[in-house]
Amino acid sequence: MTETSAQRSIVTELANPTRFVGLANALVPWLAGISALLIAVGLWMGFNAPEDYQQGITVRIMYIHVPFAWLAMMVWGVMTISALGTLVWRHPLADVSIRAAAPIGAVFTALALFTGSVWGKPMWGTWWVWDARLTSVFVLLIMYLGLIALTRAFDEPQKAARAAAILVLIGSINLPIIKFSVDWWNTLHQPASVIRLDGPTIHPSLLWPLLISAAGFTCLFFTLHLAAMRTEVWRRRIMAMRKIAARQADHRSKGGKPE
Amino acid sequence: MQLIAESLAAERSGELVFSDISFSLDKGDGLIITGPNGAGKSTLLRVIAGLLPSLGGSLEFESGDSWTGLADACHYLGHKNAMKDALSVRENLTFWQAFYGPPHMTIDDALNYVGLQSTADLPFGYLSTGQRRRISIAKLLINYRPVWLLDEPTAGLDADSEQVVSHLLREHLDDGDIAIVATHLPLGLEGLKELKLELHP
Amino acid sequence: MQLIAESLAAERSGELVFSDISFSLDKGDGLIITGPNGAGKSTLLRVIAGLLPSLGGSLEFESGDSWTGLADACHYLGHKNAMKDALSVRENLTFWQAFYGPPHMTIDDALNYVGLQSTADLPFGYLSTGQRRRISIAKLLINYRPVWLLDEPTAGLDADSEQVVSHLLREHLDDGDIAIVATHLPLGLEGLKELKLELHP
Amino acid sequence: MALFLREIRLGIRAGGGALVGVLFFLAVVAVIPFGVGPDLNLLARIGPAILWIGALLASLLGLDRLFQADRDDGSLDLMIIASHRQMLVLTVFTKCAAHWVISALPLVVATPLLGLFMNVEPLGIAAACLTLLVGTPAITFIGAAGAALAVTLPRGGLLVSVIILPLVIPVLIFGVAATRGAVADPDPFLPPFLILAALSMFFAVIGPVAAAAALKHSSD
Amino acid sequence: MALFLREIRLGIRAGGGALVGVLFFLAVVAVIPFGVGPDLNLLARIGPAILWIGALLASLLGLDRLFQADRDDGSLDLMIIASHRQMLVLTVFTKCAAHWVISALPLVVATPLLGLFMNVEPLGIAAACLTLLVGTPAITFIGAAGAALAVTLPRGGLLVSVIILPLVIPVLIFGVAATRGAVADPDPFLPPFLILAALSMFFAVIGPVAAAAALKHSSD
Ligand code: HEM
Ligand SMILES: Nc1ncnc2c1ncn2[C@@H]1O[C@H](COP(=O)(O)OP(=O)(O)OP(=O)(O)O)[C@@H](O)[C@H]1O
Ligand SMILES: Nc1ncnc2c1ncn2[C@@H]1O[C@H](COP(=O)(O)OP(=O)(O)OP(=O)(O)O)[C@@H](O)[C@H]1O
Ligand SMILES: [Mg+2]
Ligand SMILES: [Mg+2]
Repeated sequence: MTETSAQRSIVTELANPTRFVGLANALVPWLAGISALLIAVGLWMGFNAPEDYQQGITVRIMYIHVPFAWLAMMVWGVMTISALGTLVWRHPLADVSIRAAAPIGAVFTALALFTGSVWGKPMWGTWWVWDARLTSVFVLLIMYLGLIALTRAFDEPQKAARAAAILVLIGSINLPIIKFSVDWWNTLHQPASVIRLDGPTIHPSLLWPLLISAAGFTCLFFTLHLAAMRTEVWRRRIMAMRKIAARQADHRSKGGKPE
Repeated sequence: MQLIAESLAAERSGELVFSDISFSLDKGDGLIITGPNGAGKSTLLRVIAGLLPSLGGSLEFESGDSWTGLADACHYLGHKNAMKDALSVRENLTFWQAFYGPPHMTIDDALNYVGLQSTADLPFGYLSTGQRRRISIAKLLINYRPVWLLDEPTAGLDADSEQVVSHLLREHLDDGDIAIVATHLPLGLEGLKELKLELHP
Repeated sequence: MQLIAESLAAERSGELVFSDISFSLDKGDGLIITGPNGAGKSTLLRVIAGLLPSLGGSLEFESGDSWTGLADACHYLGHKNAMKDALSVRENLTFWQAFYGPPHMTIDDALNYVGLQSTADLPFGYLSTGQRRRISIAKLLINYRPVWLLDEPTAGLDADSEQVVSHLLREHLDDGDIAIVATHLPLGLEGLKELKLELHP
Repeated sequence: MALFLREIRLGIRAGGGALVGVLFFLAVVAVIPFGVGPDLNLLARIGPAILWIGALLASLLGLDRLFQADRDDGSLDLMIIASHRQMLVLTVFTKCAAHWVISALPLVVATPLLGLFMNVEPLGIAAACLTLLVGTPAITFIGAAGAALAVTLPRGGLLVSVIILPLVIPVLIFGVAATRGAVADPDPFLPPFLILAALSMFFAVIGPVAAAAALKHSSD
Repeated sequence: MALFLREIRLGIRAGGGALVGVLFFLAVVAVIPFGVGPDLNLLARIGPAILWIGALLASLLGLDRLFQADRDDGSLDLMIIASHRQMLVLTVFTKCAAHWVISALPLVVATPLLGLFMNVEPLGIAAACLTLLVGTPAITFIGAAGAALAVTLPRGGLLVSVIILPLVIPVLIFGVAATRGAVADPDPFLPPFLILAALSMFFAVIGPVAAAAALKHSSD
């Protein structure tokens, strides 16, 4: 009797995630296709766009740098929403979402830093300066890594969930700092020219490819995110199954010795 | 006063420890939880105290008085003593007395009850294992709480002190209060309900 | 093998806890130390283990074998379990086995003995109080030591495990080894010497 | 209140916690000159910043164990149980306050002396003291949240610092800005100082709330 | 050896992973420019000092608990009892080595990266790496002696800070001086470096011996 109720509890626990896995299975290939298409189109358009008279060929880095930078911040935003999901609605998938998003966000942030400094070398003559924008992105990277370390430090996902969610929420204070750092401190890095209240100031021939590739990378993120979430759900399920199996094996080996 | 638990269940690190535990305690009822090591006695007490979530079921507490809930109306005595080694016994108890609100008994009287008045000004860290446990038991007395949740209160106590604890429990129950005690050792009390937990397969 | 103590005495923070304790143990002898809380049972064990200085008297140990001294030839099991919560049971035991030199029994066998083979890969911190104690008892088995100094080995154990410990002690003594056990609970063993400590006035 | 007293007593009884911080602070101030060389002018210029950085790092010491001791001896369980009557947020707040008095206040007190070593002018020293006095509570409160997140980790020292450091950066920025504002003429003092005070207030709320939320579910 | 493994495992398991060490230094270094400003020249000059301070901080964060944890769970008693067979000095040494690997080695590994951020020139980076590698063990060993004293004496904490940090500061100073010597021309590199190495050797012997002596009498 107790055995069946054990299984039932696990089943109810995973009922929702099971539906999610089905959904993810259906969505991931489509999303992957769309993101591949968008990225290809965006980058192709980007490479055929006029070169900047000042920056020359290096301006093409923009089509990956800027999407990476946007995504670096957006991913934390997604995690913030998930954190609310964990803390307020206690949705089991919300925690999975944070766990899956953190490494992806860290990679995007690292790529933004990398492409930025590759771009910075010809433009500013140095790989790295401690300007407000750059430093705040660097801090964002540290926050991502700290979050990953925190979630990995707990041996049980349930225990990590709440801690991670709280950290994400507190950390989201940093997002506006990154976004507006260029306006608050005068820096080397250029101020926002696309996402601003009074409309974009960038030339449309550059803007369109940028937007398309940004949309492509955003799709790419959701593809990766869904896939990673699916893996995480599987991982947890396998862990639970392994525990049950271990317990049963253990019983058999005891050979009916009375407890 | 009434404490009704219905089909409680708890898991630890993803494994069900117990399920479908129900009991109901009225004024003056005591419940003894027994079972082998790892059966979930401490876990059950922690669930009742609200330190761990129950996987299902319900726990209802009604008190005639102004207690806002079970957590508010209970003394929880865990395996650990919740005392600081560096502070003296009196300082430790004074702190908990202030923390728990209106006092019920003076610290000296409580220490007297457990027979350790002479240690009042020693640092807690200087006491022997059994003496420490007895100080924790004195802590139950300095503030009044109608519900006691005790996790092996007599572990490490000598025979005399075990008697004292039994006596104390008896008095508590006779006053119409409730106690839930997890223990391996017989307490020498009669008329208590008993809940036997089994090792989960 | 012989262990002879003559008029041992010890003080704690300037106060004499016990004095003039003498006993002599031969091959296969066991000594049970009893007494009320604070009588100095733990203190006496620590003096014997060499963790505390004796105020006077002497402690002599002779072994036929190559043990260089009592400290070298003994297993000391204190109130605390000497295990790390963050490491798994197996990792903990592996460490102590390596630390103590030549192994005597495999870890799996030792765990089997105390009935906890299924917990081998759990972190030690996940175990219940009694399970932890049983792991410490398994630690006595993984390396061979002729002298066991046990401080309340059965505190927190369930009835079955108490049996296991009694049985283990019996075997140990029957092998011609020595054990000194401080305890409040009857161990159910016969033919042991008993030393009753009194509370020092 | 009783908690506050207990914590202070513990801090003093256990001894040393505060002094380690102060001496670490001293080490920071002693070592920097060897890095930058004997340029007194430069030292004076970066002095306030160094004082702030030193204080910031020094206040990380001991923060990771803010709740650990209570967890180990079971006090935390009782505090969580009692959280209806004695709100956990308040309990955390009190612990933070006591921790601040024990370990951050000595840093503030030591600042004038160390400022002298760094050749900072008197006005700058006064400003550094004041900003530290106002700003360090924010560090403690954020630290409490970090410590609560990692309370189940026995050796969370480094991890807690990693979590805290990015969050205290705003405090550092405005602290240094205010201190510099007091010394260098064109820069204003009051605006950053007020922001600093606001940050402290803000974190005095956010920190304990987050810490209490984390602690509430830490028990197992 | 088993002890070494156990300690490393504990440090990693209980502290949140091997990467946390590196991450910690990244965080410390990232904080500095917010304090002193983005002046690369200046950063390059204080860079080595910051690295050393980071090393000290990382060591201090875990050092005070080096023996405390073992004492609290009773392991220390067993180690003391076994000290005939398994010399206590050796045990202490092993624990120190493990602690160094967990808290200081990540710094040595991360130094090149950090040096890049701080705009330290390649020669300077190499020098910093080398001096850190040679000098940080001294911090650990001195700290171990202090931690042992702290376990022994009821108010050890106080004593520790008074005894230990004054010993550590010279190490820091020689370390920074040596690094600077490699870069700045008039200053010599070799003499401070050799002194640093000598200090490390000296404390590698003195530290564990003192710690073992203190521990031996610590049990009660
Ligand atoms: C490691 C160095 C760099 C980092 C961390 C970095 C970071 C960022 C971030 C976070 C954004 C998003 C800003 C927003 O949405 O408001 C961004 C946008 C941008 N970055 Fe960078 N960046 C770096 C280097 C560079 C360099 C060297 C250039 C070229 C001179 C550059 C040009 C741009 C441009 C044009 C945008 C788009 C701004 C807009 O239109 O909103 N970045 N960067
Ligand atoms: N902190 C924890 N984390 C994960 N699992 C735990 C934890 N504490 C206990 N458990 C597991 O929960 C089960 C029940 O433990 P519990 O402490 O409730 O037992 P108990 O009945 O009190 O035993 P004892 O008589 O030894 O005190 C055990 O299987 C144990 O392994
Ligand atoms: N660490 C300590 N420092 C100072 N005094 C201590 C210390 N530990 C114990 N004492 C004192 O020594 C006396 C004997 O303590 P001990 O622990 O030996 O008692 P015990 O017989 O083991 O008691 P129990 O049955 O409670 O375990 C007690 O009066 C106690 O107050
Ligand atoms: Mg229990
Ligand atoms: Mg004892």
